[in-house]
Amino acid sequence: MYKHGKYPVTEKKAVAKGIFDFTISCKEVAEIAQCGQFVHVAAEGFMLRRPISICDIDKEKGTIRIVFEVRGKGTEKISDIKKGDLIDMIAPLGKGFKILEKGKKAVCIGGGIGTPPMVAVAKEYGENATVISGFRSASAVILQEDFKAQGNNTILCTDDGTAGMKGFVTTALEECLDKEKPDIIYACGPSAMLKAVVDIAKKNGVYCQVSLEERMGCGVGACLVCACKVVKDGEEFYAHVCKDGPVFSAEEVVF
Amino acid sequence: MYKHGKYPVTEKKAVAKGIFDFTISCKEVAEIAQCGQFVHVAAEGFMLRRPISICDIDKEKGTIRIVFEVRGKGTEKISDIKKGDLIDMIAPLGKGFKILEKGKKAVCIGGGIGTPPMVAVAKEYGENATVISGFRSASAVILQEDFKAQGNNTILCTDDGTAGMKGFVTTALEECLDKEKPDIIYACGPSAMLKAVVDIAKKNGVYCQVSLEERMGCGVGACLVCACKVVKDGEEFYAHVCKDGPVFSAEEVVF
Amino acid sequence: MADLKVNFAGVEFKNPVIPASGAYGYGREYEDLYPVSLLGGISVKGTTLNKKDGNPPPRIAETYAGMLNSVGLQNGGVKKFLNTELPYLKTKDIVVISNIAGATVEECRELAALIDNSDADMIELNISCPNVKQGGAAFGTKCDSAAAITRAVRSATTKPLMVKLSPNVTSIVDIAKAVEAEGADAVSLINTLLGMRIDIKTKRPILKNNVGGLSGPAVFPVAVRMVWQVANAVSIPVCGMGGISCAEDAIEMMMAGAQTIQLGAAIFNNPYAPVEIIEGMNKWCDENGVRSITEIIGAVKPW
Amino acid sequence: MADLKVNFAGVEFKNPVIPASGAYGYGREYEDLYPVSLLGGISVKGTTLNKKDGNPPPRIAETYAGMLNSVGLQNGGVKKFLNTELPYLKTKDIVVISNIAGATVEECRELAALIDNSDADMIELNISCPNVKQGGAAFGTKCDSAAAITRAVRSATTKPLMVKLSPNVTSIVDIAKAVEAEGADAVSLINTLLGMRIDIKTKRPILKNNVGGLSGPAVFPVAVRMVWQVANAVSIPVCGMGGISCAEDAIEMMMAGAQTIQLGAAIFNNPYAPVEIIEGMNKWCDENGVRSITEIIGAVKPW
Repeated sequence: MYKHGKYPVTEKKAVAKGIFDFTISCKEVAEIAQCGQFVHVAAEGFMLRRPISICDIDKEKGTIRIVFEVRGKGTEKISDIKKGDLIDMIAPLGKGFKILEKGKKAVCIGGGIGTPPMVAVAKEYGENATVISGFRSASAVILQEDFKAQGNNTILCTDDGTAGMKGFVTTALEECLDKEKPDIIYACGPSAMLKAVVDIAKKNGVYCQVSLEERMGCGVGACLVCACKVVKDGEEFYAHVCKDGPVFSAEEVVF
Repeated sequence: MYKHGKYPVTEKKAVAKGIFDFTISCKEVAEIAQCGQFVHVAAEGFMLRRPISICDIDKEKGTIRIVFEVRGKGTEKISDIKKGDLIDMIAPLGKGFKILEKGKKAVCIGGGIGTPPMVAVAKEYGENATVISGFRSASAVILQEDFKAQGNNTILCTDDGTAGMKGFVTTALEECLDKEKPDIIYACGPSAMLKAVVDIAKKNGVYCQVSLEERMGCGVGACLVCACKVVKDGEEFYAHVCKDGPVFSAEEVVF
Repeated sequence: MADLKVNFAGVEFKNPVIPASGAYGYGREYEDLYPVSLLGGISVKGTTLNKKDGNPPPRIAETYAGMLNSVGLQNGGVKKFLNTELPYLKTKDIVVISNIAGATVEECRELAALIDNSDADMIELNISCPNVKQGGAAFGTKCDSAAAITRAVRSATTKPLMVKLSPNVTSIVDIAKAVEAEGADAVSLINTLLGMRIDIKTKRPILKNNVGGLSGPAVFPVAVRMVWQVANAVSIPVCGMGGISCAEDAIEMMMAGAQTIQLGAAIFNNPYAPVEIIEGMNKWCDENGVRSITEIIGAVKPW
Repeated sequence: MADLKVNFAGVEFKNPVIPASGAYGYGREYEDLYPVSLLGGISVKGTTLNKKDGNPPPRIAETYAGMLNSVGLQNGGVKKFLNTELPYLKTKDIVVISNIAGATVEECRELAALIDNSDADMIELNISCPNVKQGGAAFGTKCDSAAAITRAVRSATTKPLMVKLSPNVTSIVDIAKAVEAEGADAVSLINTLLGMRIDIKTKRPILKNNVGGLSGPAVFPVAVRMVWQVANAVSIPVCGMGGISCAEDAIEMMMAGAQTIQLGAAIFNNPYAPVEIIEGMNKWCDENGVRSITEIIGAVKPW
């Protein structure tokens, strides 16, 4: 079930260079949205919509949050939307993360702009969630306060060591798992990172879900362009990020 | 000599249904602009610029005025430009009206949205100018106060008689010429009206200049799309509205 | 309310608006927004004899006022269509156009024979897919091969047969005449123009297939021209498509000679486009004293 | 500051940016804004033996991200070009490309012979104008006629000869090979795609010529694809054009295989486009460690 409409942007922040944080008032969307799903946003003057993962959902206030990076002229156009203006989106779309019952422990891993979808999922686990996020450098770090505010344990990594520990999220993950094995691992980020995370999860026998990205068309499963190779019952085939994903179980994904 | 730039719209009025009046601060353009010339305006998101005749020029203030009608999505986009925003234009372009020495008498004829360019030219003649303008009906009447304010005699015609006299500008012109022959006639409007005006001027032996319109490309005489048939020394050929015009001597034009 | 009904190649359409093959799946994906039954018809995803996996991603690239795609006919095969998708669509009061896209003449003939025994209302033979190694455009860019495959498919079905033409040819009129001569009941055009985009950062083509099919408003004037030429050269009806994104475009395409219209890319930008076009056509007809939409078909008066 | 110099078909260009024939007159019209000498070259308005009046107006129609034109080669004839325009351009330190567009093979041969005795640096033989009754695209849509006219013109001049190709063909590669075999020193592509727009209010084509040539960003992906195919099929250099409107487009076209680029429609929207592209190329090269623009020619790595 999804909606298509124009909804007011009630808050707009620039959280890092070229990274924007929109809060959108869309009761009908917030009501049915699940963490891990995405919204498909129209960029005025551009043919294709831009898929943006849902960062946070507030069902009481009837709002959702999206945190996105300006990667080209299309996302730049979206970033021009002013507070109070309307944003045209199809939402919520795709399959979200599986949430385990209360008391279970989760490790959420975000690489760069893959970090935003971890906010909503980590919130479900509060202090039972450890959020490992990695960025190029201090200037690119986002959302750490959000994770802390919802009680998550946070481990921050930067490639150049200008913030948190120097190094990759995978190193942090392995140290984490040596201490204690969580019940589930969630990951979103560059595919090289995802592949490494999946290998570590497998080695440690921890169930893992990853959120994938691919150039997208309709966003609802009609046009079949956003193909990603998956394997089920030993058979490899192309599933579609927009409808079968963006969240997949690690064992399904063929990197 | 022309300029290309983005200039602030300092005043914006809706003067009739779908007709807008912009005052643009563009000293470098106003300095060299002549009545009868046009500006070539970019419409965001559209490939082609829209040619709009210059309505008035204030060389002291360094401003020009354009009064244009929303005819399609492009002109609608231009009409969305807000007071204080910048308008992208190439200006001034084309050949303007020939202005006779002080004391000469002129009749200026505007049909509908062909009326605006008559403001600047009639201003040159003050009380020696009679402005005949025709509109569909009272709701479409524009610029009458401007003509009166600059001392012109005005004759207003509407097709349905809801304002001024009922009938066409050509009838009014003939009555006018029966009383007194002016030294020059200027006309801008639908080509059927122009043809009729030219015939009347010829019959009365009065020199006449008309401002023509044609779908335009570059606006500066490079692309040759805005062709209009003219005759010189008995030879017919295609001149171009943007560079050889928009103002032509009546005897040149092949209707 | 104007009458939007059109009889196209003997098939009654309640209105002339049809989502193009590959743009609308099998009609399920947009049911969240509006019932597919509002539409005149649906040209379903191109079907092959066996399940087809399609091309590796990326399969889409944005262009100015358009997009390139290189899906490569990913589909579940004709059995899945007949057993799962067709029965669903037949409950929807909509003309079902079965789009077939075999890799060989024989496969197309087999597909037509299977569809012939089904409830599908019409067959659209795709001889112009730019994204497959075998078949596809290879059939549609030469008169003899276009004629041969039409003949084979014609022999296998009595259902109304529409042939979808490629614009990547010197004379689409010649191809249209060739398929008409072999008994096609209608032609649909244009399929996509072959295009390419390169990511200048990586120096790699954006599409993994290197090239793909261009669709969207960018191609509209080419489509209008080809529809006009073909409609004036053949006596079978034309289904016009290529860059239609609003009611005015659809009306322009019908004035050029199209009896029905298809749209694709526009739906990705605006999922409501098909219904907005139907409403817009109705409004335009009422405002212009047009009682039946059929009055505007081929109404353009050339200079 | 990167080195933007390119040696194209034996001619030195200070940079690869060239206004396309018909878009820039004879270089006088934009001198109010910037000196034409900033540009690498100019392809002048298509020239015929005698003065040509062109088609009746309207000659232009807007399309989504593009435009149609049907000027029909209005020009003052070759004598006026040689006596008035060429001497002016020769004072401007810019490569002058004389674009010839005869209605017959013989006229093209005569034109080439006259240009051969002039100071023009290069000849561009237009065998792809979509807007004239005789000649034009008629030459450029068949291999044998394209070869025949190239042969005739080649025999009449020793100047570098570039042949401008039509995209309205099934295989532009075949046409390119045909003109290469007859001694063309280079090919330029793409000319415009044939299109049409209809005014639905009047039910008349917007262009008095009914159809016209589509240019502008809309056609860019088709142009990139064709340039890529041709550059990989012939050994003579390619001048790439079709919808280029910014430096990134120009770089993409060169990566596809173009040694020089032309632009037209973009100039109507932004008169500064040619100089902005030159500046943008320079900036991009500097930012990407490219010393000479020639490094990016054909740099695309297909999948």
